[in-house]
Amino acid sequence: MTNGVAELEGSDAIFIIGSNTATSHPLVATRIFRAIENGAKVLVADPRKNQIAQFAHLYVRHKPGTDVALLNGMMKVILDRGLADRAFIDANTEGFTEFKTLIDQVSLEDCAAITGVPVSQIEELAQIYGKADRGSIVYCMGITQHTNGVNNVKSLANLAMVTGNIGREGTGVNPLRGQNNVQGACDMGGLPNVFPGYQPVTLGAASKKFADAWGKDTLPTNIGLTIPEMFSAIEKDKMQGLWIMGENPVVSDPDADHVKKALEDIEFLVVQDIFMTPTARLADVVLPGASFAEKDGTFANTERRVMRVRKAIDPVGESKADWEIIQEISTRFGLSMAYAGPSEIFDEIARLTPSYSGISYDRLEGDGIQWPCPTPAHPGTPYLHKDGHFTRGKGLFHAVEYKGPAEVVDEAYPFWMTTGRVYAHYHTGTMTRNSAALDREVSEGFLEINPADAAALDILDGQKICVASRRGEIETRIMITDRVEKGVVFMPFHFEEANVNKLTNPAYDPIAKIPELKVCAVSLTKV
Amino acid sequence: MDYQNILTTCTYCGCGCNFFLEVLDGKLVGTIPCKTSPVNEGKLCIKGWNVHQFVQSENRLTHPMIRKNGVLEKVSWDEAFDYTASRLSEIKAEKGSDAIGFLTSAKVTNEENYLLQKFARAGVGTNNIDHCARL
Amino acid sequence: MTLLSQVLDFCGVERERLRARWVSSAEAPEFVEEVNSFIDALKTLGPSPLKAKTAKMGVS
Amino acid sequence: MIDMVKEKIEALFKEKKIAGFLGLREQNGQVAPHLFMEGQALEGMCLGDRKIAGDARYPLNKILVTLARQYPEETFGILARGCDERGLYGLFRLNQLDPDKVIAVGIACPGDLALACECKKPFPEALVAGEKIQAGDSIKAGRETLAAMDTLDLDKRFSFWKNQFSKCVKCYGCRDICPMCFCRECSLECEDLVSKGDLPVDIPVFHLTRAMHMADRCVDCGLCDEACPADIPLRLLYKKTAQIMDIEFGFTSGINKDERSPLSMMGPAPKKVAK
Repeated sequence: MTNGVAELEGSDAIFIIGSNTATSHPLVATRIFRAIENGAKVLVADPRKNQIAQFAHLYVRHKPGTDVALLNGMMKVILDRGLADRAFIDANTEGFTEFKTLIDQVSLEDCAAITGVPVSQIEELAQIYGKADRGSIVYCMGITQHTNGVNNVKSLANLAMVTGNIGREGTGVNPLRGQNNVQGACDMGGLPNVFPGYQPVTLGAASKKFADAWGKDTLPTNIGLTIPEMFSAIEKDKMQGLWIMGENPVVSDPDADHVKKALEDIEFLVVQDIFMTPTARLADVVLPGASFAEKDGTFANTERRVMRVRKAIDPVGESKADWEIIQEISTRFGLSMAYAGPSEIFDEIARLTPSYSGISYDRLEGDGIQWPCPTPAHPGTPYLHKDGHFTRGKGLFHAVEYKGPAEVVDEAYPFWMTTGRVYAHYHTGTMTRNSAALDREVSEGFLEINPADAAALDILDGQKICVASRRGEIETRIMITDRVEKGVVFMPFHFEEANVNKLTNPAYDPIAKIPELKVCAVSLTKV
Repeated sequence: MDYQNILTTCTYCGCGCNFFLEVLDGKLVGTIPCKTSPVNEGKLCIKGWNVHQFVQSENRLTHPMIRKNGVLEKVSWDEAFDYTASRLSEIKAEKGSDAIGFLTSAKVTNEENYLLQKFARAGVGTNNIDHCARL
Repeated sequence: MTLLSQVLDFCGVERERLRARWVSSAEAPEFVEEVNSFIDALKTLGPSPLKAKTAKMGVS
Repeated sequence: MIDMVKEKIEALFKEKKIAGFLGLREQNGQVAPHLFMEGQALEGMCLGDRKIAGDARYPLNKILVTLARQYPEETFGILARGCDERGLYGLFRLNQLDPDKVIAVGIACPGDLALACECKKPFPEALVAGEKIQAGDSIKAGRETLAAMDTLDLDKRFSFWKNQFSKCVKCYGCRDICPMCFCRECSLECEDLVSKGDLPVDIPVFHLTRAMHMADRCVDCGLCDEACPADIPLRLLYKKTAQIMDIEFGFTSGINKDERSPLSMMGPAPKKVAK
């Protein structure tokens, strides 16, 4: 997030798109509910009418995968009606002319036809967000998990920049990170193209700095493979060894049958986890890690706040903290590691990562610190891009044209399928389904379907149905609700026995390599 | 009699709520939201309130295992460490560094993510490291 | 009863929508009469405002 | 104030009257519930007033129930404000704690906190530190809040609560933080009463089931209000329930040590007690 979560309370307009905030980020929803109490106007755009949409000043239901069309329509209205912040654009951005040329060619009627949102509603969205003094954008995987995910995000950045809604308290472009430490895993260089602190592996200076620190002559400078690329490499017999730590791609990744096959085929698979997940069942070596309650360390949350994790109990059985496991294997492999504990590792991180340099365990007592925090005296940074100073210098507008999703409905697969979470479960359910209270609350998967579609298929609430896509088929119970509109169905992805990721489309965004989990075409048959 | 409250950060979503894990005689018995946390101000969701439950589940993995004759068998840590290190060394020697890949995790700590990418880059010599940021 | 009817009223639900009466299993006519009179009372009140909520989050 | 509290606790330890003292302390830069044991210094002990009075209160009574279940023979000391002591009386009545095994070390709340809480009795009987503030103003404030709600039309009240309940994210935090909730089986988890598995919750069944269940228990400590991620004014709802209990049955939970609940008595309702 460019801004802090608590700042939302002071926003006067909040545009939520592709986020079921009350379910997936309940403690962010707290701030949004408060903003509403404080008089903020909340705008929600989502194919599914989620809980927070009930409280929205305006809720629009756009068709899955049509975000860019909706956003371009809004920006057309903003430019045409003089709601753009020209002073901000002139002082702090570049690329505006090309962007404007594209937006000028956009027709609101086309946007309405593509998105299914009437022109008047696109206008109202634009008016409210465009006129806001402190407008905040909140989004989640509903924006990113598309073949044009990067374009969706760029469009949101355009929207914030064109109205000058960035670099001040209560504004910003705010992705809600789905996992507790997805921010940290990225910060720490758990990506194929960057070292910790987003220092590119291709950059000579960065490579030298890390090589020196790690006692190596050189480090690889070619960009590595992303997850989907690794699965392809395994298939083509270009990858023989894979070490998976704390992930469950057999359930979480699109086209699950395909993933499973790759992991069955690979020569050597190491899985380090806390439960015997469907992925671990395929491993050649299973390493029992410790849960968050059994070790020390740090997590970075969605607002870049680095916070301590503290050991409450000893690891269960013979399990070990993951850092100890890595250290042992690395040493035996030939790269000696002898850290006394996580705080020593953190000190090394701080030395090599500019945005973390001022942070130490001592300073993390209390409220934690929001990076960037360059020096030990620096208080941390609640919001980024202050006064329009962007990381790259000037904020760059991207002219983004609308492109449809990779797979569209047709006669054989006539329903749009979209996916998400339920309030009582988390991701692949590895942890939550081992929690009695949560399992009691929601114990099996389901498919949400509009009453009209259910009537047409002659099925009743709670009945079983077969759901098929071009990649696989599953059976699940249906829940009849008008949260989803006619022609659209929704499934949560926590349940391996009705794993919706057997159906989802692995087609991915060309830049971010993020799969299109939020849109695919399916057929429904009564069983 | 030993009763402790350990301040920590939630392992579920990206909100990063702070709470105390209640430990009575070495067992987790409850979760209490931290009232003075700037993130959650003494509030939690249903997952947070029950986060202590999965930790001591009987389904937890408690022993390292190696697949022998097609079946996963319990082994000692020494055997698991040596076997993993030597198999990775063999693959690197035969097929090169880029024949090995790593999936690190949005669920483990910063320190652990840092170590695994350090091992991938400086130990094995590959940038094939990624995690589920996209999922 | 005393409590619940007042709490319902506080939350905006007419107290007439709640009724409890002790009827012996031997008193079928009293039971029928009570149910009929409750039905009549409810018909006069019209549909409950809660009814709209029972449909799962209707788009209205 | 804290020195008087510490002195009292040290004396209790010295006289071997308690096995441990359940209070609060500064820990890792936050305020945490803590069981102080004999021989350990009371260093870091605090009273839960961080930025403003009472902003770091915890359900110590609930923790005490957990400890007492594990160590039924031991006696514990516990930090108690007025509301906490009312809770202890309630838990004695409901056989969750043995009055002979609990020694409250009481602190009085300051006037601003009492007023903000609309507290009925902002000091405990077992007062060790702090000044007794009479509850007149805060009780009046509570009555006014309820009266303001009562003057609204029926449909206004309905839409107010419907709107509030619709925000519920079903965390069960109101129950989980509640020092008076100790049942091993909870009616909120009974599918015959409350439907499960979906948001928003069953309206108003979820919240009213709890309100009814708490009618003779709630001691108006307000921890539920503070724990609600949706800022639902739960305390207001329970305050109303308590008012009905007072007007109809002359009962106020936790005010008298030897109280009996009218809801657990057989026979006709007791006569209203003139106040």
